[in-house]
Amino acid sequence: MSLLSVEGLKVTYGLRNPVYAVRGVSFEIFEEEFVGLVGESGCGKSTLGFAIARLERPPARIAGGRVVLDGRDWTAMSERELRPHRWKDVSVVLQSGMNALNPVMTIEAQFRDVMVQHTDWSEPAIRQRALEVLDMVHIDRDILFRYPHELSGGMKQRVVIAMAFLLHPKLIILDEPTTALDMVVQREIMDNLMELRGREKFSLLFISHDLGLVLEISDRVLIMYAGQIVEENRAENLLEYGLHPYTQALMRSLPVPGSDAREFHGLRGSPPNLRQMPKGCAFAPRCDLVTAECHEVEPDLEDINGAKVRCHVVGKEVRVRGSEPSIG
Amino acid sequence: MGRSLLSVENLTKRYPSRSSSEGEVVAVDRVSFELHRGEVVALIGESGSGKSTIAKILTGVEQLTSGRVLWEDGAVASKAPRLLRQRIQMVFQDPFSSLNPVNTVGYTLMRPVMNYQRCNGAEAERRVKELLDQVQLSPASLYFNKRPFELSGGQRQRVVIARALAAKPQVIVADEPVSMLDVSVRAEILRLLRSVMGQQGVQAMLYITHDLATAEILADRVLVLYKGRIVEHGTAKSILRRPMHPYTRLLLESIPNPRARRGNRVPVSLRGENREGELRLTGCLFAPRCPLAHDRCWREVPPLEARSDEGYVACFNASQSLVQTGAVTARDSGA
Amino acid sequence: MHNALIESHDSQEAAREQQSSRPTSVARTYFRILWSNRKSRAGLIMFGAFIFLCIFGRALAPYSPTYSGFATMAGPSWQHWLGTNQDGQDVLSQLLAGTRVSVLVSLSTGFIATFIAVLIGLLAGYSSGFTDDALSFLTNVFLVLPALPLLIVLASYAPGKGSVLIVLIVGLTGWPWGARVLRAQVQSLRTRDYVVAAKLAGDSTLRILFREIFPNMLSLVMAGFLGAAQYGLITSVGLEFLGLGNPNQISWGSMLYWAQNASALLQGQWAWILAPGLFIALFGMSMVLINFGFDQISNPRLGGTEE
Amino acid sequence: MNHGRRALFGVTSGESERDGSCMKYFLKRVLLLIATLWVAITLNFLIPRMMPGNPGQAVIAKFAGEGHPLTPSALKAIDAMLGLSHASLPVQYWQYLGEVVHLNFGVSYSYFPYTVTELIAKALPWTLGLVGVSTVISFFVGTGLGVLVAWRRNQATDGILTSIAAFTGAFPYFWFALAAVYVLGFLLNWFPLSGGYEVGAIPHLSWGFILDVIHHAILPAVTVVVSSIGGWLIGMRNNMINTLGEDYVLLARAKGLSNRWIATMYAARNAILPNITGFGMALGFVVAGSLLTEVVFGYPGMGNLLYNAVINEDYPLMQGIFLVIVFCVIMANFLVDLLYVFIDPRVRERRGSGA
Repeated sequence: MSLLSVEGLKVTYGLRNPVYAVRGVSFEIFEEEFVGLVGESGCGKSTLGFAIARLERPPARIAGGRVVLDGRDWTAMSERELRPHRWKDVSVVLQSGMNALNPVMTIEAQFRDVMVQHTDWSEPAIRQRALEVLDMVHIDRDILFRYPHELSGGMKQRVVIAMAFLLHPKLIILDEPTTALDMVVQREIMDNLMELRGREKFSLLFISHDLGLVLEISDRVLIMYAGQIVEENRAENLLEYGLHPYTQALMRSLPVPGSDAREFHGLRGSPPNLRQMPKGCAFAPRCDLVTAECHEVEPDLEDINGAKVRCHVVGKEVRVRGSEPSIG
Repeated sequence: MGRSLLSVENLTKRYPSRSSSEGEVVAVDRVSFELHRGEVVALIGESGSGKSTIAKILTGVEQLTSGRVLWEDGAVASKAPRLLRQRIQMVFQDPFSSLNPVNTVGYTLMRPVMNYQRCNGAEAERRVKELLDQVQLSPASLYFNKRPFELSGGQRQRVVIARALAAKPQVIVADEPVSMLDVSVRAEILRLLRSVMGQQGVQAMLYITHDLATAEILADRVLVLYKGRIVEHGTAKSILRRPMHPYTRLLLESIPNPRARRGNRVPVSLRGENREGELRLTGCLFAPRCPLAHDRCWREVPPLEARSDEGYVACFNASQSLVQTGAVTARDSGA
Repeated sequence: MHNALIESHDSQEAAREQQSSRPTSVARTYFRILWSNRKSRAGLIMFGAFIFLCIFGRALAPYSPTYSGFATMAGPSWQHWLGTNQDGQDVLSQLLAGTRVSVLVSLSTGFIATFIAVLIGLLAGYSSGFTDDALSFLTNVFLVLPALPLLIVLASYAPGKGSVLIVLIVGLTGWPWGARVLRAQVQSLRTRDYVVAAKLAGDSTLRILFREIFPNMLSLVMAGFLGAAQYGLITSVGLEFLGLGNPNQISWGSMLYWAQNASALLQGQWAWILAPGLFIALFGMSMVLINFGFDQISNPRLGGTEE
Repeated sequence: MNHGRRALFGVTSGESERDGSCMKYFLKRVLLLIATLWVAITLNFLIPRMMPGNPGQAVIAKFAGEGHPLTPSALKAIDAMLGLSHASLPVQYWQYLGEVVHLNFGVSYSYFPYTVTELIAKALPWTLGLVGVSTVISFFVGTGLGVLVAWRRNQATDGILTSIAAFTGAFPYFWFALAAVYVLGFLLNWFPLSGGYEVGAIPHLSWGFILDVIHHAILPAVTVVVSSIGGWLIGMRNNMINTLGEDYVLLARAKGLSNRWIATMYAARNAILPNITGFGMALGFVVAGSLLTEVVFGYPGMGNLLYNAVINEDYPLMQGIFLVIVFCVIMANFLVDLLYVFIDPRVRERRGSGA
């Protein structure tokens, strides 16, 4: 059974002229599975991540669909009903660890309040767990008594990751956890996550614009474009071939050291304005494989050999050619 | 490779430290390099490496503490920054803060044209529209009256590049020009930067980045900076294929590489991170994080020495480091 | 065929964008935002009404504000909506006529204070080292000095009493808060890349200050102006109430002064005191309300969630 | 702890930096305190000397007209405070500073034969009590309401309370005082119309007298609170809305903490910092407002004393009052600045940082 199941989730901004930032997204995450969510800025990936944890900030609101986490429908629960399950079922690591810590509380106080809220652990047990999670992310234990402004960016982000593990959550959502950090620090944090995977039992939703990073860490990858999932595929499959033209374009725009510059390509145009969505496929104006149908009919997310893709052209081609798709 | 257009000699920048006991922070420490005609040099390092400080000094935004910056014709850049400002222009990192939200694209681009080319409004407007076409913002008349908030990140960065070109500079300093952009537009912007070389009088470019992968695409030569000092210097190809300094290796290994998936990759040693305000060490600044560090590294500063035809490295263990590039060779074969 | 489709789509988009590419003026943008905020819209309407009264108040007054032939200390009636004062003058006419002095005093103190605040804020924020230190120190000193006792002392020594004096001294002491806010804003703006870029583009410091930095803090300047004007209104009314203004010039403050001297409340002529107080509060409130809109421009987070 | 390891994590230098900044902060405040006091004292010296006419002579003439004999020391004080002699300005300034240091502000003309110092000593406690109590109440209630309306943002509570705050904040303090005297004192007769205590009573320590004082103080205090509360409310509301948008508040929600805890420890603790910095100006406002309120209530404090000094052209008294009020406001500001250190860890010295 899946740990998390998102069914037709829609998130809008505003009441009078709602803009759909997330337009009907469905996927599942299984236990101890690492899933990556990739897309460009403004594609709705962070909005989706927040909505799954029921952290949507007004004017954003969930306009439809369900989020079922560990058998409970989070979209049907009130804030009061959700509270006991927060951080235990799902914890989050925000984009910039810099601002995710309260500047007027020590790290210890910020670790403690969540444990006091959710557990009946004794003081020594609380302290013990705080030190444990700090060890997990390889930070000096005396950091516990410091204030956030005394820590470097990388240390803060690790503290935030440590905090996410405090209550042994079933799912952790990481929203661009390393974007603001240096390459080497990013690498250390990613290695740290992989190391933890071997020791702790948790599932991960890793949200990032960096396909390379996501492919490295995830079992399965969701590619998001203009508020929809356009492809869902296993990471090792994506390394061989992306199905959706957008995925292929993203793969081409990954500069790989040692490779030839000619293989490095971009995408023309920009993502559609969510207020004025084109008819048909949202990616059609930027697509190299576009057909007349693409401008008229919006494609569905279809199953193809275990993967899912939202594309008229690719879908047909694969069906015609059989099991060996080779596009691009 | 032509004569050196701009040479930087022993450039040093010290800031007074905010804490009275610490004295000074050395942001850039005796950095020397040359920019030749027709080449793109990449300056690589993490935050705090001094790469942005070098950019600010070259463009005259900040003053150097010691050393000098010499132009080909003998003009000393640091002596008359106003006069020489036009020769060197900058492309900024953040396309959202480098364009004034209240000014139109037209106004922003007209300023350098009118200030440096001393032409009238109509002539300047014509030239600005040419520039817009050149950076592929066409039709130019459409973008001329736009304000930054009406443009996407990639379009803004094109305007920023056009502004740098508008002054007809000899050198362009591009400070992390694509790191804030979506991956899908990075390639186009880098390609545009590459195409700008040789046009409008642009003769050389300094590309500042933390990303070795894009440096390989754009740059001919690469300088690796660590805490204000050059630790390695060589052609882009040689540095990416055969990095000699352990820090360069660390940077290379840090690039996300989906093809070197878990299990295939040697984890980076967790040896603390780059921070400003650390105690000044007497020896190699990288020693505290270096897996190869030995006594001598802590005592002496390794000089920047030629190690092959193509490169220079400041490391006592460079040859040893070369042997230990297991991860890199694996990557080479994968690519 | 596909290409044709794409092209037609592109050209449509281009045409649409062409229409919206007319640069809209900052003033119009500001007005649109202020108008869209319910609070500041109410403030704008009220403020407009007072400006109208400032210009046409005298003409709208039913009687001459100085004619003193009516019954004295009469309560509100159909002839005299707000009653009469102890000299037998019509209170409503005085109120309408007095709007001019009070509104002008308020706005001109706001103007003087804002002018000084902008000057000092820009200079302190853009310069560094000694100039900045000295100006910031001056600002902090004036910020802490309580102005009213100082004003009382100054006004009581001054030989001629009148609104010009009040405008000058309230204006000259009302700038430090604005200067402090603006200095902080300039300091944050001057490190923006676009300011550095303007320097590289060869622009002069003066041009950078007024074309790159100043337009980006206009909302703060406007908010500072309204704040200073409200401060000027309250302070000048307070001084007039103490008899330190010109009691023979009709204004809301001098009306309160005479009303208090004549113990208007204890004699039952409450309208004489209620009306000027209400006008002061409504005019002050209009500026506070408009400032909710300016706050929203300076800090988009304060914007409402209703779109 | 191992020194080298600390250096590795950049701890050592960070600590010394913090100590330095805290010390610097303190020194800066002290310097500002001294400078502000000096400016106030000097202004007080210059104003009567720069005014046309000769206030000193005028006062002497008045005393002579009333037939009051002036002792030589009183004459000397008037000379020093107002500038009577033809001595050069520096000499006068030196004399003046001497008198100020000894709190010798001369003799009052309107309350002869009391000295200015005696009068101020009698009036000051009343004002300190009134302003102190009402400022504390309005700061806490206003800030608390600001937290509340920001938390219930865009709900009815927010709309109503914020509009009321904008309205009451726009009234002059003394106008509220007039209205309160009329309605609650005159019409309803619930409170005394004026004074700090029952006419004819002699101030002494007894329950009866204290209750009488409280009874008299309620109306003035309420008017000061009502007029100043709106400013705190609106300021806190804006700051709160800002901090509510911060990532750490979102994370606190994700942690499943209680609303009360999030609102206080996460949002309000951070939102209150800018409000405290703004205390200086607000305090000057409240003091100014309460001076006028005292006039309306005939309250036996500094405001009333200043008012009487002004209408009687009692320049020595006026100068003395000005100086003392300014001194109190400056001191209060200084104390608040010091308090700030304890609330914001970014300025605070880390406890137990000895190593």
